[in-house]
Amino acid sequence: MKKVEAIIRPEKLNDVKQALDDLGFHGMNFIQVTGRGAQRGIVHQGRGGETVTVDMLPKVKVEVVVPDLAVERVIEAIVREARTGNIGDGKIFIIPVEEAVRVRTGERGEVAV
Amino acid sequence: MKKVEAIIRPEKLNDVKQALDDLGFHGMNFIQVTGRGAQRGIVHQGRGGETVTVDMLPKVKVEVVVPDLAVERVIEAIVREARTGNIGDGKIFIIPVEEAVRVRTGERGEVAV
Amino acid sequence: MKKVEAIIRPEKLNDVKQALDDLGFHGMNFIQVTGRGAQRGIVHQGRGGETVTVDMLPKVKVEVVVPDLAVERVIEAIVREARTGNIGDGKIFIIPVEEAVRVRTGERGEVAV
Amino acid sequence: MREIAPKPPTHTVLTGETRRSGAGSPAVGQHSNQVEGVFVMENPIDTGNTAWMLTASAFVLLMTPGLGFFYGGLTRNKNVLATIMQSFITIGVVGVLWVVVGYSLAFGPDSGLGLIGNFDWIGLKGVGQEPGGPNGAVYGLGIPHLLFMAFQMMFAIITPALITGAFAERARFGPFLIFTAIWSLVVYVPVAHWVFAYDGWLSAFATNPETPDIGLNSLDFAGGLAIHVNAGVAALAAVLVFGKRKGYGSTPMEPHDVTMVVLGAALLWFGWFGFNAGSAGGATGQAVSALVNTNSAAAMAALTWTLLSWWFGGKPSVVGAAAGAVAGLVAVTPASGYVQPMESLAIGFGAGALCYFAVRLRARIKLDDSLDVVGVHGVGGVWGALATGLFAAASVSGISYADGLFNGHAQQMWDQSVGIVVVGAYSFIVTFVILKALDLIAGIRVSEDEEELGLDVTQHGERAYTPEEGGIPLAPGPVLPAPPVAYAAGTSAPTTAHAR
Amino acid sequence: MREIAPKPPTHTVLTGETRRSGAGSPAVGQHSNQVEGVFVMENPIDTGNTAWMLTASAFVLLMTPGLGFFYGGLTRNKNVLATIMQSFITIGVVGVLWVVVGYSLAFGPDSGLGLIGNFDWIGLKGVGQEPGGPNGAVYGLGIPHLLFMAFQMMFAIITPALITGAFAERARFGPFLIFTAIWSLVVYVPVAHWVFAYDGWLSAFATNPETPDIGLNSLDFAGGLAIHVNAGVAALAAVLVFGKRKGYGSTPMEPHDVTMVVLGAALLWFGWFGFNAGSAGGATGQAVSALVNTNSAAAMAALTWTLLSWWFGGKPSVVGAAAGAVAGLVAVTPASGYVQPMESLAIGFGAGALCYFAVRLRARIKLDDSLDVVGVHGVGGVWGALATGLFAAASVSGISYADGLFNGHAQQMWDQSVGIVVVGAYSFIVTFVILKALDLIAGIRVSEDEEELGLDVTQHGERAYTPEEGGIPLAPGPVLPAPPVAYAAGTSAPTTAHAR
Amino acid sequence: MREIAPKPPTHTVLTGETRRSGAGSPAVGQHSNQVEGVFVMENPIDTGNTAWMLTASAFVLLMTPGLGFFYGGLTRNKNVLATIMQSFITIGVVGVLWVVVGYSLAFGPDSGLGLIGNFDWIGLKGVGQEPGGPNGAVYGLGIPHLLFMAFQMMFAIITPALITGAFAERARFGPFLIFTAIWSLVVYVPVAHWVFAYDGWLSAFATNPETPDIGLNSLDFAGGLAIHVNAGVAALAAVLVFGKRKGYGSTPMEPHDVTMVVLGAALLWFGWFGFNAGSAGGATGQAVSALVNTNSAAAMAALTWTLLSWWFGGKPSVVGAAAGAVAGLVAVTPASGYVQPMESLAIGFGAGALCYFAVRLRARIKLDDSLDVVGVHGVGGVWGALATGLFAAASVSGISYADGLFNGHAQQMWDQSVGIVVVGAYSFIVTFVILKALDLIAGIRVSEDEEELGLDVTQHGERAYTPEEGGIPLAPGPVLPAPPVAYAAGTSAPTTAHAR
Ligand SMILES: Nc1ncnc2c1ncn2[C@@H]1O[C@H](COP(=O)(O)OP(=O)(O)O)[C@@H](O)[C@H]1O
Ligand SMILES: Nc1ncnc2c1ncn2[C@@H]1O[C@H](COP(=O)(O)OP(=O)(O)O)[C@@H](O)[C@H]1O
Ligand SMILES: Nc1ncnc2c1ncn2[C@@H]1O[C@H](COP(=O)(O)OP(=O)(O)O)[C@@H](O)[C@H]1O
Repeated sequence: MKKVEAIIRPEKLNDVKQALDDLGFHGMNFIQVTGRGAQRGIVHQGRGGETVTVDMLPKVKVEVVVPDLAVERVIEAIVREARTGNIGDGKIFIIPVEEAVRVRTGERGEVAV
Repeated sequence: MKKVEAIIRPEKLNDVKQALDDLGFHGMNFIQVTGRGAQRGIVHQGRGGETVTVDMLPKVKVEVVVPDLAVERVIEAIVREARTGNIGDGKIFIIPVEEAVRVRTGERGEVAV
Repeated sequence: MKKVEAIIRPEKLNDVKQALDDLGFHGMNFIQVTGRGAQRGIVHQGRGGETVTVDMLPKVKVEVVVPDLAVERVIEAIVREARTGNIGDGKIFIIPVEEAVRVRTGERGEVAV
Repeated sequence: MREIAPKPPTHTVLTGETRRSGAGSPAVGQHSNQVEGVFVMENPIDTGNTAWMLTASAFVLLMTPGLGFFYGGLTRNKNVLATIMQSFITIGVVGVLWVVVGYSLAFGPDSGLGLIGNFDWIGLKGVGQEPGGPNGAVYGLGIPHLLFMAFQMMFAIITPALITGAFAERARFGPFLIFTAIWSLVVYVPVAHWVFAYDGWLSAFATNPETPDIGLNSLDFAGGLAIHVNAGVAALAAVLVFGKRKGYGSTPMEPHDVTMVVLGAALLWFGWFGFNAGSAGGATGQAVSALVNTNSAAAMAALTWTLLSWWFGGKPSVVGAAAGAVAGLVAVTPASGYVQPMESLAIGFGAGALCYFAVRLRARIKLDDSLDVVGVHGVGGVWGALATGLFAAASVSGISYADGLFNGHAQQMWDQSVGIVVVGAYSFIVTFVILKALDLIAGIRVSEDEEELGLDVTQHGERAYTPEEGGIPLAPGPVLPAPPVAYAAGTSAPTTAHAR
Repeated sequence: MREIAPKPPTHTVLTGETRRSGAGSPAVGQHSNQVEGVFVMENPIDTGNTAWMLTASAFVLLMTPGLGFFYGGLTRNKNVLATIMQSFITIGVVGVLWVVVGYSLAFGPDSGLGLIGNFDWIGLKGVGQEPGGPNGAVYGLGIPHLLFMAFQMMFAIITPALITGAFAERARFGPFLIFTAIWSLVVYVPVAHWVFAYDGWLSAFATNPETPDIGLNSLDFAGGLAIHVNAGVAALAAVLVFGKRKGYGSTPMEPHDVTMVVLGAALLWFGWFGFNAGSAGGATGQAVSALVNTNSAAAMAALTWTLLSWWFGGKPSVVGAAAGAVAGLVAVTPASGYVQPMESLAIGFGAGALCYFAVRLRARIKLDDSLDVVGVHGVGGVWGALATGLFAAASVSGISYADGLFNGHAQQMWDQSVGIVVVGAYSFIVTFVILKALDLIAGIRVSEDEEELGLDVTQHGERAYTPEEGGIPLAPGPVLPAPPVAYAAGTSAPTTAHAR
Repeated sequence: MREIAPKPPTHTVLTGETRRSGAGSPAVGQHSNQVEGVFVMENPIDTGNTAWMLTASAFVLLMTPGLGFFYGGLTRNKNVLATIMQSFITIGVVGVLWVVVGYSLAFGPDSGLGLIGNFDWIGLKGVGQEPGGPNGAVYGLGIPHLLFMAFQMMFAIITPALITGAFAERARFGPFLIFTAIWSLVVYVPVAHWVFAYDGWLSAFATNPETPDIGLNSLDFAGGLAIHVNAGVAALAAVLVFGKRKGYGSTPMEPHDVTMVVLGAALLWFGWFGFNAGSAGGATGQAVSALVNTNSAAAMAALTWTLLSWWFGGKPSVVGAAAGAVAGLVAVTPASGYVQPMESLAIGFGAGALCYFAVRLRARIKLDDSLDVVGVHGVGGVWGALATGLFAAASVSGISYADGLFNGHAQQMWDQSVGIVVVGAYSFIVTFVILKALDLIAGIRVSEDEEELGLDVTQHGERAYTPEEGGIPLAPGPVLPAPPVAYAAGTSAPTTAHAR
């Protein structure tokens, strides 16, 4: 199994979720993260007229554990949905998962996810 | 070493923490995540009487890095404590950790966790 | 590639960010986590004069995916900046990443991070 | 021998809602102090009435930020500041316009036909510390003319702020500002003249007791017509021009902070005592009736909506309780100085039920009236105006002809209905035209990207809540590539010249 | 020649706390306007007093949502809405009940023995814009009877809301609503009659000056007995019936938003000026004393609690400052119109210290009085009632026999003590019985699962704070398996018929 | 035959800003009730004026927590409680000090030279329910002396709280408390005496109309000089002594909750009606002018700052609108009872612009005045005092010599300037000395570690916002190693003896 960690724009969350749903992956987690990268930050203004450039932007990390074979399809779906073509669209990382357990039943492995 | 990532019900956090404590694992991290899965969401009501079914529920992700040998004991403890038998109890994922460093001392490896 | 997960004191975030910047790693994520470890918690007082020892402290998790070769330099930079010498300075974990994708372009591998 | 009478009881009574006289006194419309044969000239100001009207004015001012919180809590996190700002800055815009020109046009001597005032009082010329009004008539009960002006100013401020709920989460700030200024002068000011001014054609009173009253006698104690019907219908026009928010109907748009909604509702409720009881123009028995009716209707409506949301929605809703309270306050506004407490319970019950179902209907027909201005202020306002025609009792107000249908005065229902239709039609049409024109000229709606990023960041360059860890300012000079155009709204640095 | 006297100074003074007369005037208990040989009939309403009482009523209304925020900030995130709602909806429930029947039973003409009023004023029949009261006596100082009713209504509203802190985070909403309605009529109404009504047996005044006063003369200016002792003791009964929250003592239950606690305390402090100074029945010197005493005691108590928490707890607590202020406000309530400012400092000091240690004791004996109603309102109320017996000075109130122990009137301590014991015993027993009965019939406590999930979601189907990203509504029809029973409370969809 | 005149119109008018008489009446400084040949002795209290002053006092009290929210929202998350607490506890400290000794020193009979009052009224001895003042003069307009005391108390409370914005996020709580107490007595009390007391040397009025006035006639209606210039300059001294916050200039320190900032601004605006209009001493025409001017200036300044932030900063700032409103309120304070509404628009415009650029300048020269007390209260206060000298018109106040430059009285600018310089210099020097001394003795600033961890946890042992999941208390007894010294501030358990 692999954990697919996709850092995406918060606005794209619903689309990505829907696409994963369509692929049959209902289970996943969302985490609010603060991302930094080539995308320039947001410029806020301070009381004194100074510009406060916050170089970290709110992003959402979607974590979904999928069978090895599904990884490509998942990547493809996320890229399709989360893409705007602008800097700041985010990244996907694939991380190995050695075991998965369903707490409710104690089941192990791919059946658990 | 392995990173045990357990997604559990927030209500079960204290029990799980206590159980890990009893096993001798005092160090860990908690992250608020929003989970989605077979468990149906929470139904909120809108002003217009429409039901707003939020299909994502608050969960807590417990991250604890443990020596390879301890993994089974940790899984067993978490399953025991976090289980209600109902859908939505959560998952445990085991992820390989190649190195661990204690920032305070620079120590590496299992002694660092 | 490796994912470097560093759990650090929130006060040290800016220093760490700056150091990584200097090394040429601009992209990264920050996640607010609640950490627990040898560091004793914060003592709050309750209305009734009882001490409420919260054994979990706010920490920040910095996640940065870097090429294999850069790992040591990154560890070294983080340890240097995040260190106070006191208990609670945090940990760094190194986790394997099998693939990275840039959502904007679909690029894969080290060029994507 | 001169008599001392610090509180001349025969000052003409006139305020938000007007009374022909104190209690059957024949002296109307003239600054007379003759009391049963004794001539009294000392101190025309009644300190008690002045004290209450000062207080009431302050209370009503607090309602506008209160509304900002009520609305702001109902929006999503990313739009809360923009929403609160739309209320807050309205105090600025209308607060200035009103003293400069608005009051003169709304309450200054009629320029003919009862349609609008003239420019006599521009810059508050002649509006002073003495009681005063048009053509020798006097507004308020022994209070400085300036105080009546201030009290009315607070009404003028909150009315356009009410509309903002209709286009929350999608309006550009600049055009919004212009809209508020224009609407205030072109819609609110004339309608206020019709309904509240002595010489307005819908108002129940003539400045000169000898000449017959012109037009109709719409009873509107504290602004059900001029404020709530007016704003509610304008909101409908706004919803139609603005269109739906992106994702409306498919993404849930839950209130981001319900405690803020309740805070807003609490401040509104509190301020509404000034709004309604202040409309008596002094600390009179009628003011007391208004206060009691206000509370009774709000309490009943809050309870009603809560129970209906329980019955039809599965659980008793806290947002519903707050919305219900506001609906009750809206509905009782025109009636508050004319009815008995038991009747205000009926008005509150009707408001809770009608507005609840109106909002359900709105949700079903997918009209994106973001914060339910039409359902609450429009429907509540219409119900309140009609209910005034049903329940008004001359005994409460001391005005002989202020009786409703149930007290044998069927004509009143006609006058009320005409008032609703005329104010509604005028407000709808003019609002629609203003917004359409502004949209053509400047564009009233933010871009899709801005809507997604949220108005706080894109319109105001600020975010409401900043978590613990901040960011560090970028090194001077753009080391990182410029942001892409699509997101420039949220990310572009101001031009260097201005920036520092 | 007729004289004009707009402000007849001999109206019988009677309010929350009653005065036998203005200042030594012999005319008591009859609506007489005879002033030193001159007969005056004009305008029985004093606009100044009316202005102040309108204002004070509004202030007191604001206290109830203020209390909601004070309490809501102290609870955990997941229960904040339910907690605020318990205060907010109480305005709805009691606001309606009071005008329909409560006022008549509490202040209407006594039905004998000074125990309860009668039904004469049901639906506010006969309670009008003129000053009025039972059997020719008059409540308030030249203010409309309806206004006295409104002011008292605000007291009736906040009292049951105070109790909610005792069972916060675990009460079912439905039974809570019923409890509030019953408690209001069965406990508050009679106790208010005893203490506040002219003809109540604990009240210091008789309607008819010729007949001797019945019962005792408990001094209670603004409701230390009828409100704080009453609610504090009812809270104790509630704690015993409800039992501990799940996890109490093992899980920390920290306030989820201390800024909200301070907001609540600030609104309470502000509103309390209306509460205490309004209890003079008009804008009198006694009202001014009450305002000054209120502020002095609150300031002193806030300071005291802060310093004690520093000394005994290690750091000066912000929650402590807020709680201390409330404790001081509670304690000074019965005394505020009877004592000098320096004595109110003593009362504030006592309140800060006694309540602080009471709360420590509560924590040590692990009594789960969730938000410390017993420790603050119970203990503070008892201390205040006793302190009134110690410090009262006839010179402040102008009431000859309103002297305390330190002014040589030892009897007063007896009257105060009897008042405390009787009100306390009555409130405890009846509250206990109501709750036990409700528990048997309907169950007053949520299930363990619901308690874990939080009351906001399970009782009201809402959450207070919604972070940026929402969820998407499920496709219509249950594509996913039905939720397990245990979590049904938070997850069950309403029946399709109702849902849309 | 005795006449009844409940409202003697010739009570000496004196308040925040003092008037020589009602309107040209010759009777000043003596408690005379002689009205045009009729001697009136009845009831010296005017209920209307008393009602308004009770209300105004309550309004001003609410400003202090309002300020706490305004400031608290502007700080970072980790310091919000400490910031709010600095305002809240000031009510405690000054609320006690003022009644015990402060009022006597500030307003008691002068001890010579117009520099400070004496100890005659210590513990409020002789300050009662009758109107009163020093040497037979009377403060306020037919209101109890105690009420004038209370109103002034609220001013004394908020002034030191204003300064706290200058050293926010870095002051130790203990030394702060001591500073507040000392500053209140050593700086505020004498300055208030100079400016507000009948017999103060800067005040425009003499207690005895026969003797000439001593000193200058600085016009300061509601405290521009005594409060805003005073606090603003003290803030400057504090900034210099405290030094910059750690990370100032390199880390962004954004407001953690802008909605809280707006809430604070709204409460301030509301309360300011009491502040300014209450300074008329009663519900007079002048009070009404003050209320109107207050709103007009605030509205204009909010608009001005918003537009400037748009023009120079790229977007219309919400924080700017709130800060602008406060700036306008500050600036109009000394002028509010002396000028016409159109002139108050000019004052508001000036305030918005000057304070905006002052704050920009502050940012550019990297002066760490954390919450811009100098830029808003200092600059706004100075501008307001000067503007009063420019625009004052005798017709508004009814005081013959209260004319400004534009009304042909150039001398007034001199008197205003001297007032500003003297108050500023005194405040700066004494504040500087107090803080330096305290720093040497006790250390006024938290350690670096404490600053990083935040003041809420390190100074008060509390955190503002507690997320859903808590922690569990450690088992009794230290199972884990003791915390390192550096973090002991945030982590050390109190000694066992105290802990439980
Ligand atoms: N090396 C990295 N490790 C982890 N996350 C990263 C890394 N680089 C970028 N990210 C995440 O991806 C987001 C988008 O990256 P950015 O460089 O701005 O745009 P793009 O991916 O389009 O080139 C960042 O905000 C951050 O959350
Ligand atoms: N494929 C997955 N990857 C990551 N997290 C998952 C995945 N599936 C489920 N989860 C997490 O586990 C939680 C519980 O899953 P759910 O399917 O509702 O119940 P159960 O685990 O009892 O079958 C979800 O809320 C989500 O947080
Ligand atoms: N086994 C672990 N797995 C994951 N995170 C850990 C682990 N142990 C500690 N941590 C994290 O590291 C932080 C610091 O650890 P702590 O033991 O307090 O101090 P130190 O690392 O200096 O010995 C903790 O607050 C927690 O966030």
